[in-house]
Amino acid sequence: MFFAALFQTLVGQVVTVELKNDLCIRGTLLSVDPYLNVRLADVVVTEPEAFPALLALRHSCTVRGSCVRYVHLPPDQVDVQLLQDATRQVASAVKAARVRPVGE
Amino acid sequence: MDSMPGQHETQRPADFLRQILGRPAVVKVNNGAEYRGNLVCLDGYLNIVMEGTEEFVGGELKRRYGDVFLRGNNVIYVGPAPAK
Amino acid sequence: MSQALSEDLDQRVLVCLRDGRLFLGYLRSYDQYSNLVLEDAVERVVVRNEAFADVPCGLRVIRGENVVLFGRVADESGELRMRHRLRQVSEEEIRRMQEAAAADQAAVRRRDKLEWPVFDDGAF
Amino acid sequence: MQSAGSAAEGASTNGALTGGSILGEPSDLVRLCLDELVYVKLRGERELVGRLHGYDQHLNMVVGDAEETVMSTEVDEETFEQIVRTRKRKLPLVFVRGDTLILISPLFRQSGASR
Amino acid sequence: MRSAHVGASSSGDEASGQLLPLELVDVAIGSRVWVILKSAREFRGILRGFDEFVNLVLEDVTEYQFTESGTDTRQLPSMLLNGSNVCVLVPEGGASERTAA
Repeated sequence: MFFAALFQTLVGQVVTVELKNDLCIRGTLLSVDPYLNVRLADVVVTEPEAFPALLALRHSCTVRGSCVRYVHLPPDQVDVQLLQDATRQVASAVKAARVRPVGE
Repeated sequence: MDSMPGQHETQRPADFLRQILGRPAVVKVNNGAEYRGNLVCLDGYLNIVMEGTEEFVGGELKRRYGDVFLRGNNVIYVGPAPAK
Repeated sequence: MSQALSEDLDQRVLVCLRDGRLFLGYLRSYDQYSNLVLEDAVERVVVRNEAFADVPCGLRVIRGENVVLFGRVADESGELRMRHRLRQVSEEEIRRMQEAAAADQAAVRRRDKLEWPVFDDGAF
Repeated sequence: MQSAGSAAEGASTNGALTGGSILGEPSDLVRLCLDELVYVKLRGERELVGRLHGYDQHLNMVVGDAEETVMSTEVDEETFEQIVRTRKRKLPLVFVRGDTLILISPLFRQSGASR
Repeated sequence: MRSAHVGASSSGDEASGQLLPLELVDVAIGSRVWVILKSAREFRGILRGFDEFVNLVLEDVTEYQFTESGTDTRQLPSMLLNGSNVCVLVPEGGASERTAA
């Protein structure tokens, strides 16, 4: 959820999605859902020699979130300070919501 | 009933974990690597934090960590470090 | 995933599965698990950087959890770029090429075994 | 007769157990790593060293100024020798999916580097 | 999520002669078990307890890892085995006395 919101702010930016099968796809981020499935436009397969059949892709491409290893983000488009603050907030909210831990 | 072997020694996972907390432990993970260190804390997903940890791959010391967080889904087992 | 899927409805899509297989077909239906229904589907069998063949398989239901990615291939230029690298062959031809490639890999594995003598029973 | 595995008892393992440390639960260590240099070990013989900018409960992460090391073993075509190859690359800002993570360790609290 | 009725006083089930899977595990407590994981790894030891995720507490454990070059074994005094990797659990003797009780 938290990272879905981050990706939401990057819609329209060019990102590179690296999959667990080593496939890399660069494209403009069109949308993202809570499972972190991502949809890219104007996709380019960065290693066409390894995956020539995917050259047929052009218009858009949807990648299943669970198959993603990395998403390379544009550094100038992400406020890392904001991201850290948000992470801290979410972490403490998650902790507060949890049932009282045992073993105390 | 009372003659049942080991009846009184029954131990649930939560009890077991509580018992080994704060002590030297060994954790084996999916890729075969083994981590030996002091068990600091853990949660229900078997996420584990250890301190003063040594990483062994194939019996060989590969790396040392001050503190380390191990993601629970990769944990095969956790137990007290065997006495030397 | 599913809100994006509606845009691809009735388009010719390329689907890449976790085991590396590729399917093309007209996306006729889907559900919340992104299970896909492809009409007039073909399996695109690719051998290395040499050739491909489209093996017709009619109507296909693809289980969502096995899908790595999919996208539209309506654009002709993409198809052309692919054909630039891979020549199209018949199903019989691609099966022969697959077997040859598999035999090659088996040879590599046998060489690996020489390096790693697995059997103590004098099999080698 | 007692039962070793009643659900009510078992559910208590979902809470955190702590050995008298400042860390209440494992994720507290990850929180301490925020804005710090971390070492991350991933599946597929991959390692990252970089600054942790964000994470969530799945251990999805965003790491900045990272260097990735990928180790692969190959067999030499001629000599059949096993060669361990390491490739390194810079990743300016990267989102890492949590399900590939094996471990994370803060470098500032690391007592000894790799040998 | 699994059923919460893990061997909790199985008197009703005994009447029907049925033994739920986790009751079998419950009955094996205190006796030696053979645990086969999804990967090429097995364990033998005395079962001390388990929870609803079939996380297992084992004692006096032998670990077997099957590799291309043979089987590696090692001994451990006790361990908690993560249930998510467990494939098969085989009670190895001693269990029959307990069912009779």
